[in-house]
Amino acid sequence: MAAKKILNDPRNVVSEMIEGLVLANDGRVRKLDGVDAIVRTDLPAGKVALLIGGGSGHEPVFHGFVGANMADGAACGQVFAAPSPEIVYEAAKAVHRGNGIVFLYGNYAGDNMNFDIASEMLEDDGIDVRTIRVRDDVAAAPPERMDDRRGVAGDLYMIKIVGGAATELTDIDEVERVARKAEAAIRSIGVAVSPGSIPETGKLTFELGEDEIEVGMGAHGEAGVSRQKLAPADDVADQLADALLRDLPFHGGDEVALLINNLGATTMMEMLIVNRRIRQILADRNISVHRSDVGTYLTVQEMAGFSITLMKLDAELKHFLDLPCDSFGFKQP
Amino acid sequence: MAAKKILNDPRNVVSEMIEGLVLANDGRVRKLDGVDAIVRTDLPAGKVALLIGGGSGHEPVFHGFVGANMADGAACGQVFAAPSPEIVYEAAKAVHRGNGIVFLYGNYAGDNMNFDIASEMLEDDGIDVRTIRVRDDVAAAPPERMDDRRGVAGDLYMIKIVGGAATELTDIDEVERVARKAEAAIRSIGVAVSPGSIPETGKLTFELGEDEIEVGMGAHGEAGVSRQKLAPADDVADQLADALLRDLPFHGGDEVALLINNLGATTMMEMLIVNRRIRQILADRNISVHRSDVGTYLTVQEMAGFSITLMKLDAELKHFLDLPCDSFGFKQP
Amino acid sequence: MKNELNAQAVSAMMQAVSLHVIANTDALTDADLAIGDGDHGIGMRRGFEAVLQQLSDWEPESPEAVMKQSGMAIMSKTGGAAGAVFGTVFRSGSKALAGVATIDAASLGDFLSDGCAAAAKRGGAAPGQKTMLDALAPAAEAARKHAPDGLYAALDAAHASAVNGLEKTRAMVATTGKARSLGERSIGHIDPGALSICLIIEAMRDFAKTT
Amino acid sequence: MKNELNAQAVSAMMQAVSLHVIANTDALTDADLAIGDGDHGIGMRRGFEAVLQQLSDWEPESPEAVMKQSGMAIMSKTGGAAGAVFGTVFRSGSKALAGVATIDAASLGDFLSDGCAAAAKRGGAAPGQKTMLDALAPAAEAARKHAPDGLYAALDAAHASAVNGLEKTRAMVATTGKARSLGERSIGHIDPGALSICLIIEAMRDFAKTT
Ligand SMILES: Nc1ncnc2c1ncn2[C@@H]1O[C@H](COP(=O)(O)OP(=O)(O)O)[C@@H](O)[C@H]1O
Ligand SMILES: Nc1ncnc2c1ncn2[C@@H]1O[C@H](COP(=O)(O)OP(=O)(O)O)[C@@H](O)[C@H]1O
Ligand SMILES: [Mg+2]
Ligand SMILES: [Mg+2]
Ligand SMILES: [Mg+2]
Ligand SMILES: [Mg+2]
Repeated sequence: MAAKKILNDPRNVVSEMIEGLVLANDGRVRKLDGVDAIVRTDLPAGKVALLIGGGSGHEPVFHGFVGANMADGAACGQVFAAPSPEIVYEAAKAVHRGNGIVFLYGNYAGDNMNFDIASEMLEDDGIDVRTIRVRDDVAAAPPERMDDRRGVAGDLYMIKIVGGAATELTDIDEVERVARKAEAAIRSIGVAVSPGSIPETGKLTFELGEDEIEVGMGAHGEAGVSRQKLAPADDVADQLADALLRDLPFHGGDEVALLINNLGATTMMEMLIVNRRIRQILADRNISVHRSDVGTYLTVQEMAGFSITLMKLDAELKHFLDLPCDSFGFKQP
Repeated sequence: MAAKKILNDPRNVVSEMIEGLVLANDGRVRKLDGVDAIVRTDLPAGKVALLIGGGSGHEPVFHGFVGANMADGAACGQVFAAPSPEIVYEAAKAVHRGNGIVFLYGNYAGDNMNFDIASEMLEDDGIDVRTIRVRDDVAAAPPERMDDRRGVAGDLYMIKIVGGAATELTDIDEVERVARKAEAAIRSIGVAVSPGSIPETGKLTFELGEDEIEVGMGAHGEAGVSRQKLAPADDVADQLADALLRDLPFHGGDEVALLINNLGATTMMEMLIVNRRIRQILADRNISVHRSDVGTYLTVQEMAGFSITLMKLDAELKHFLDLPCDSFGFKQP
Repeated sequence: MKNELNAQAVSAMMQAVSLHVIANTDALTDADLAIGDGDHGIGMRRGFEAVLQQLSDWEPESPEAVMKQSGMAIMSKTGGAAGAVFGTVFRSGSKALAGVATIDAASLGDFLSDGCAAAAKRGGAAPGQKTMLDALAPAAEAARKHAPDGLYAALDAAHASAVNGLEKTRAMVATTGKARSLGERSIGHIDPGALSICLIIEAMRDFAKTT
Repeated sequence: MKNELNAQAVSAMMQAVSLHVIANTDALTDADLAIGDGDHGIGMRRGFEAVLQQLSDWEPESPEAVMKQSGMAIMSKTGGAAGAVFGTVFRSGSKALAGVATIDAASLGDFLSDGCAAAAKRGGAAPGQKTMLDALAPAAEAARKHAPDGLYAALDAAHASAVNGLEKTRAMVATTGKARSLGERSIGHIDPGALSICLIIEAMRDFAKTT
């Protein structure tokens, strides 16, 4: 079965999407000439720069999160493909304000290699680059192999916190410290109900039986921990919460941020019903929710399914997470 | 084909959804005891009350838009079914602060009758009720029969503006004046790509051929203006823009707000590509965009498709539209 | 076959009506899927489940009270257009039964007729617009006309007229309710609310036959 | 069949390679759909379309320049893991050709071998992890071993080894790249990047045969 979408030439989706995104930002971001990257138009002098990026097709991740108190720029790859070193390099040059750059992106072989090449090029130019890879997906590998974990919806909280730190802290070492603390405190897991597709091929990235779901499915349709029968929402929520809670682990008395993310085509009704259950579970364990966000943050095209993210907070992380922002994909009064 | 969703007993979707929604509001709204309605916990004394509502299943419309500078409460029906007079009446009583109530909802036979019955009950109690019906869907009927037009995604801007007016203006006549002006200035049209379904029946609400779309489809799958072949995004955008622009009509020199709304399962990529084209069309006609919102505001369960809303603004409408807010489904710094 | 129903019998009749509507949930949903939003069946089920709950374990003092309480239950639990119009039929129609201890064919005709008028007023619609009125109006008329023939005969005639009215909705263009925007495309399909009217009167007739 | 390829011939060969990769877009996509995200075909097509664009209307001064520019084009347009590793193969492998006016079997073997080493370093992977290295490493070794037999024979041996390596990836468990999390489920499927290596070397061999 091929996907049905309203598009122009599918080879141009990324460039047309960037054009539409820049217009939707009403002047707060601009596209770099000839490069698939966007940067803030109001970058303060001397700030530690934050560059994010990755493959397109996961909107609003990443390029929807550029703005004050969030990222300074985003390098945009083609759909599900890491941006080339050239794009990362040009975007980095455009956001650099003389005080070093933090690279923040999901932990995938393609992103790691392309950002690393750019980072080597920038270091040749004498620019200080620090790399933070989001590795929140507990389904990808056991805790002993954190490096094998992918970055998923935790991207949002990471961008929010590191964006705040890179705005308020002037020393890149300090920004990096906050980023590493945040990265160590965040855990996610998702469940897929139906597949997404890449516009240019039109092909669904995986197949699931009519009554099957996949727990732990990755953000590009990578296999998860188990393929199982469709189950009641409460059972699925219990299973996901269990995987998260024992991973960090989270304890009674912890304060957390809770993110329930729509992978694309799931109804808000399903997510709110799951939210209800997750809140019950957290209350039972005496874990208090400092803030919650239920919405569409990291998508996999029209994939149906959702993910749950828990982040353990301290006063510093709370402060940066709660700073106001007004990016295209995430707004906080 | 039946829909595939992660739910508990489908008969309980609305009550479980409300529970999840209240929790996701982190204390800013509460549910009425025994009634499917939610109201703000921080209602200022003496304010003109704004009550919204309608069938569930369109989240975040309506109940996601309760909060400061937006609605004071929402009456929630079952999926795609107007709330009963009892629910509307109880919700109205709960939000009333002695200064009258504005009812704001979409123009559907079911909503009209149920809200009218409640309004008669409230008038028997001596409460001043004003009724505003959103009728923005140009596809439903020609301009001569405005009363036959349905309310669709324009609900968001209407709630935003009337919510602002009901906060800042103390005279219900004045709030009503602003509401009627806003209602007369807003136009929407949508396109459906694939159907949604009601959880309790599991049945898709309509059928479309593999390469068919329906222009003008209503928010419950009501038929639109034409069923046609899947076409390039630019052609679809041209067709929708044309239907909107000649309806009010909009003229060169106008300032507008532009809303592109995801009906459920459409990718952000598609919407940004459409946004790009709509902005080109508006620029060509010398219509300037005061603000734009591209996101998920009125859904029809997992329906794929999107709608475009244009609202002609003056200084007063701009003022109320731009007031900050922090509701579950719409946040504005 | 009785010609008079007291409060208890009216309650039993409304319970039979409720079970019949509930048993036809899928047919009502399918009718609404064709020209509406596909929720008429589950809406009517919610409403008549509430009627059942109201009437069980309750000693009604009068036929009027049974119909009024049924109308309240429908109005408060059905939701949508159907909740308002069907709730109104029973709630407002019940006034025609004020003061009577038993329902006979004549008062049942009055009930249907007054209920129909109230529903038309509530929704601002008239027969011919492809709604439940297209089954209810002829049914009420037939019930009144055949009142002299006794309760069962009156309800049997009412049912035949309702079914005839239902069939006529097939050829109509909807100009109210969710089917309105279908325009010409609504032709060929029956109106779901009119089907509900047929089911309700059918169950009343069958009850009258076996009582 | 020539045994030496000058800059122009290397450019012609790389254009043939590009056309061959592009012609196999769907096969590469399908391979990636099975164990990855389904974009390997379109990614390689983007990269090698850029190579074609770079090489047409350009007079290369050396074989090294052809390979380096090809690597730059792949690296800048492919994206994803493939952009980095295939770009690295050509860009870093080109250094093995520094100062040579023509490529022969020995220098081509050096090119493949150095490119392979650089790609392994870039990705932190080694043969056995179900990547393009599993086709490239044996291909480079075979090319070097058969260098004395001439360019065509060396490439033919390299191709046979690459295909053999590709087949062996079927039995491997992926421990890097997007297929990694499939774990045991990746068994039974070939690695898409290894298939790309086979196609590239196949086109080089066919070019050498007909030149
Ligand atoms: N204005 C009206 N007057 C009388 N009956 C109406 C009116 N509007 C709708 N109806 C009836 O309601 C039925 C639809 O009920 P239902 O599907 O439960 O509600 P909704 O249309 O709100 O989804 C229609 O088939 C029609 O018979
Ligand atoms: N660490 C690595 N070292 C070498 N090759 C790799 C590595 N990671 C991935 N690859 C190769 O890249 C191929 C996938 O390329 P592609 O699908 O284009 O990129 P992505 O995985 O980013 O979608 C794999 O089949 C594998 O051969
Ligand atoms: Mg990829
Ligand atoms: Mg309905
Ligand atoms: Mg209906
Ligand atoms: Mg891939």
